[in-house]
Amino acid sequence: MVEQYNPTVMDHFMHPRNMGDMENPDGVGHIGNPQCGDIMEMYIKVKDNVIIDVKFKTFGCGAAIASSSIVTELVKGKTIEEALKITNQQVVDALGGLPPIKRHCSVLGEDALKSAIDDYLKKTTGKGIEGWQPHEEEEHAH
Amino acid sequence: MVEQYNPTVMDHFMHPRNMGDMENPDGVGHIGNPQCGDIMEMYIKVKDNVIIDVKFKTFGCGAAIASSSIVTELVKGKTIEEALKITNQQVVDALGGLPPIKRHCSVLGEDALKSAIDDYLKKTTGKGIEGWQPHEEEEHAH
Amino acid sequence: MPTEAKRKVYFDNMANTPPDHRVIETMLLQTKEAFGNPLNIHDFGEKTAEVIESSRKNVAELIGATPAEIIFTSCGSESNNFAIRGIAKAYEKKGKHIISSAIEHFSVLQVLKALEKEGFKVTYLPVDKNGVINSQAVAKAITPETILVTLTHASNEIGTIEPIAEIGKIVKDKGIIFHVDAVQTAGTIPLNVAEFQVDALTLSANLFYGPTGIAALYLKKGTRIVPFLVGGTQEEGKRAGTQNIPGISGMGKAAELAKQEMNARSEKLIPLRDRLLKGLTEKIDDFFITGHPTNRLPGHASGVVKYIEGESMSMLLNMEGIAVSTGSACVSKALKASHVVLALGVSPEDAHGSLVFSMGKDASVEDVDYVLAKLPPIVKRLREMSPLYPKKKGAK
Amino acid sequence: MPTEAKRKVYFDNMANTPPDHRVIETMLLQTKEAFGNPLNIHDFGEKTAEVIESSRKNVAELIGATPAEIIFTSCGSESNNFAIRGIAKAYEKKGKHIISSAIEHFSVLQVLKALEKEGFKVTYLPVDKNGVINSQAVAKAITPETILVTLTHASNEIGTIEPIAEIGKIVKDKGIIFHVDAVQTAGTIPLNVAEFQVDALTLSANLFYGPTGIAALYLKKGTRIVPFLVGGTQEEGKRAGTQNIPGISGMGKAAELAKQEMNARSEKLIPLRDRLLKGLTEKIDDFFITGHPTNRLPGHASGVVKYIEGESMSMLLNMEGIAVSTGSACVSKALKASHVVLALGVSPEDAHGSLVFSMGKDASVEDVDYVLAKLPPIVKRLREMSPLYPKKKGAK
Ligand SMILES: Cc1ncc(COP(=O)(O)O)c(C=O)c1O
Ligand SMILES: Cc1ncc(COP(=O)(O)O)c(C=O)c1O
Repeated sequence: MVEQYNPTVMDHFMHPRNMGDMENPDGVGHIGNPQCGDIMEMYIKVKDNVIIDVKFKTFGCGAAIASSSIVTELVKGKTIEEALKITNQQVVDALGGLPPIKRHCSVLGEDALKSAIDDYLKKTTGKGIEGWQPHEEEEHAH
Repeated sequence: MVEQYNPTVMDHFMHPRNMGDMENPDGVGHIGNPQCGDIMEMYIKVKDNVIIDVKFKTFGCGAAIASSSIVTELVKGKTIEEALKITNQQVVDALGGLPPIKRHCSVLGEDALKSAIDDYLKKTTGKGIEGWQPHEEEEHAH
Repeated sequence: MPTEAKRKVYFDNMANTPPDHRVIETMLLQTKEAFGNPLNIHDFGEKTAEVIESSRKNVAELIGATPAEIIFTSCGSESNNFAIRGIAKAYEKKGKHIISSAIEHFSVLQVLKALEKEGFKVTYLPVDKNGVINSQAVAKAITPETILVTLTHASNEIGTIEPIAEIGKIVKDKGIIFHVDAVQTAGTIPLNVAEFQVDALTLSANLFYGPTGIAALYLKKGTRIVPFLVGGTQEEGKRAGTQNIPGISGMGKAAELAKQEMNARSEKLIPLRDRLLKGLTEKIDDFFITGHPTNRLPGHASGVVKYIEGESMSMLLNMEGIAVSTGSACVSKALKASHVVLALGVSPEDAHGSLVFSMGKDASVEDVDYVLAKLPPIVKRLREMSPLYPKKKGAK
Repeated sequence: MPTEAKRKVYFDNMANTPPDHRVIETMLLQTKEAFGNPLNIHDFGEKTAEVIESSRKNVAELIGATPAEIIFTSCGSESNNFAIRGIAKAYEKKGKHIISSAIEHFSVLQVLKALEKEGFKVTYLPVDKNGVINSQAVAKAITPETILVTLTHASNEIGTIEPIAEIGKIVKDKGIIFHVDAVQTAGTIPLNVAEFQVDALTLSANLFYGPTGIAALYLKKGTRIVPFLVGGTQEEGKRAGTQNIPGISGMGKAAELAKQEMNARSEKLIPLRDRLLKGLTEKIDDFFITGHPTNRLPGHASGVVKYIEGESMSMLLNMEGIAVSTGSACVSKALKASHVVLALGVSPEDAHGSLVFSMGKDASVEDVDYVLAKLPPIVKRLREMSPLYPKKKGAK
């Protein structure tokens, strides 16, 4: 298993970026469930439609932690619209690849971000991301 | 397999006793069939109701050859009545044992002898061994 | 990316033990010398037959069986597949009910699942919070249709030693076939098939310092079984295929050594195990032991670190040179919380935080203390990251 | 009672080849080093995974496959059982007809027999007097119900090389799964799964100077199969059980060597084989060759010595230090005349006198000449004992 994680993944696992709590976040995302062994929380701070700060906390495997970490890097400084375009494939690519059975972690990363944006939109506009809902757990190949 | 043959069996296989043809035998036994891979022929010479000479020829495995050889030793000098009492178990015992899957060879040995005596009795008295017939091939665990 | 940690602590002996050097020497010698086919009629084959039979004798003696009752197979899974399917099929005219438990290895569970599809009924007995199967529950589960009871002697995941002798008596009184998966116990703790009244027993060399790729099924004389692997007449017609000479010779040597050294190994390992369990409990808050606190495999310490997940813990331990298992050794790729830990009544999120430390005969106090020094900061670090770790506690 | 013959000639390489010393060295090294469970998350497991995957690559390269298409098993019999049963079960909704031949190994025939009991129909194609399966007969036997064709590439008993590529083309055109038992050919003669258009192929290390106890099944990407051995997720979920590290490492090395040395080995063995066949025919009256006179395995010479029986010949040859097979290596305990030799149209009594001389890569002209010197007096001696030897000929 370890050998299946490339050095980028290992680096994000060992030195996760933007990990921790956030005081007064503008949006909070929460995704996953304990039965599946992965839970991600993502907090965003938004100013002028731009995500100026982001933090995460993750309960999960190495890939889950690395995926959360890279998502925070990908999203920082992006507008809401740009952030919404981030896909799990981009997460995988930014990590330089994930072992096949760990690809669902990148989906969780995408979903955690969208969940935070959804929360932010609901709080600010009263309406979440149009038509969005998190991927089904079944898809995650547990 | 080789190790399953004890030294007595090996000795009889390597140095079979009373092997060969016989001129004008008084009784000829023939048992086995080529499909099963074992054929024994036994020839006896009888004088005053005593088996004074015996020879065999065998197509078959090491145990078949050793069984034929030991039967000729067991029977030489015996009266017809004594010879008829020889059982396959005595053949096995005289050889000091045979591997389980080779025990049918001792049965062939007994049968070859009886077949020769049967032939002798038929020729001299017009009647073979009462109630005797060779064992079924099925029994021989082929 | 292998770690550069200077100390290496291999605490994953329930997944596989490193072969003893004496075992490897025996394998080397006999692989060179015994290459003739033992079914064929020549000295080369005889030599091989001798190696096989002397190894079979050693394996038989390890568990109090006769050599003719030992069938060599390729792994514990094959022995389990063979025993359960083969016995079920041989006795199905008598009935189609099988009793097993909730803490069996996948190689047992998957066969049972397949048999259920083929019309068998299986009762999976629960275990108590320490992982113990209740022998009275076995008695109660027996019906006139019951043909087979198949239970593990100890699960690799929790190490609890099950009351097999007690259960054996109950099962035998009813004339039912009793199969025991002793992969974790044979060669490790005393085990006698007559005393335990078992009819079939799975054992595997790789759990007692023998090589991988070789295991055995003990099958009591007279017990019927439908062969699993069919073809030639090897293993008295019960298991086809040219025999594994390196493996069989290694298993024979390992069995011999296990019999001689078993007590000494346990006497050394039990205090180490208890030191580790005590240390973990003291140094890590919200940690609890899984499996029985005392009646467990000599070198086996397992438990749950709450709020964090096993794979990330293993990875960080690996960075320190420490090898452990999380959940089932054989299926950690399945990413599922261990069904064995769940069977103890542990919640799914806690089950994801389970760790198994399994020490081998060469483990030392220093190894234990090294683990006890390295684990707490790892736990602290991962808890800081965990959204489940209660805020009030703060990062500890 | 091992013989004291000074010269030892091991001509039973179709039953088992002695492992090459370079194979044994690799096994020794990797058995010491690779003991971690490859499913677990630590460097010890990584090391093992590397050994397994590098060996898988070597095995794949030997037959022109990709590594992901190689599944390690414990013997040729297991691969055959797994392939035939697993493919039949995976495709049974498409149809229940299987095509095979009269000269298959018992590990193929027994599975087919079992499947027949479960409702499959099997066509056993005959062979010609040289043991060749007619590819047009395969074409004719195909029905809309046919899901699987399973044929040997060469029988251990007669050595004839079957026209697998020709048959592969016919079978593929019909979209039927094609399994080949290449135990006797993989690692011995060139073999490319793409060229031969096979979907599944059995190969075994112990026929190309690897150890016993390890074999593989090539399964073409996309081919469905129902697992045989169930449990953990090893071998991508296709074959459960902790992997055989000594065996896998040995098989990998043996495959590498076979690829490099195959041509040189054949170039040496073919003239030896032909010298032996010619010598036997010249020196022994009423001897005939079994199998194809020229299109046969490089080191394989087989034939029938009329009027006498194989076991007694082998025993006397063994006294001279010569090891050969009589009938099927794997079943000589069955005492039955070989079904393969019978399939050539040989009579049962003649079939009992069949011998197989199979030379290994280290065979020499001296070995061949030694056999040619020792066999004729043995034949003479046994014929003197045989009631079948025509009197008119007298003892020769
Ligand atoms: C053609 C063929 N197939 C299958 C096998 C079975 O191989 P194993 O005995 O390794 O299971 C053999 C063994 O000699 C064989 O010759
Ligand atoms: C209790 C138990 N049974 C069976 C097995 C399966 O053994 P193997 O992987 O050697 O097939 C294991 C393996 O860890 C085990 O722990």
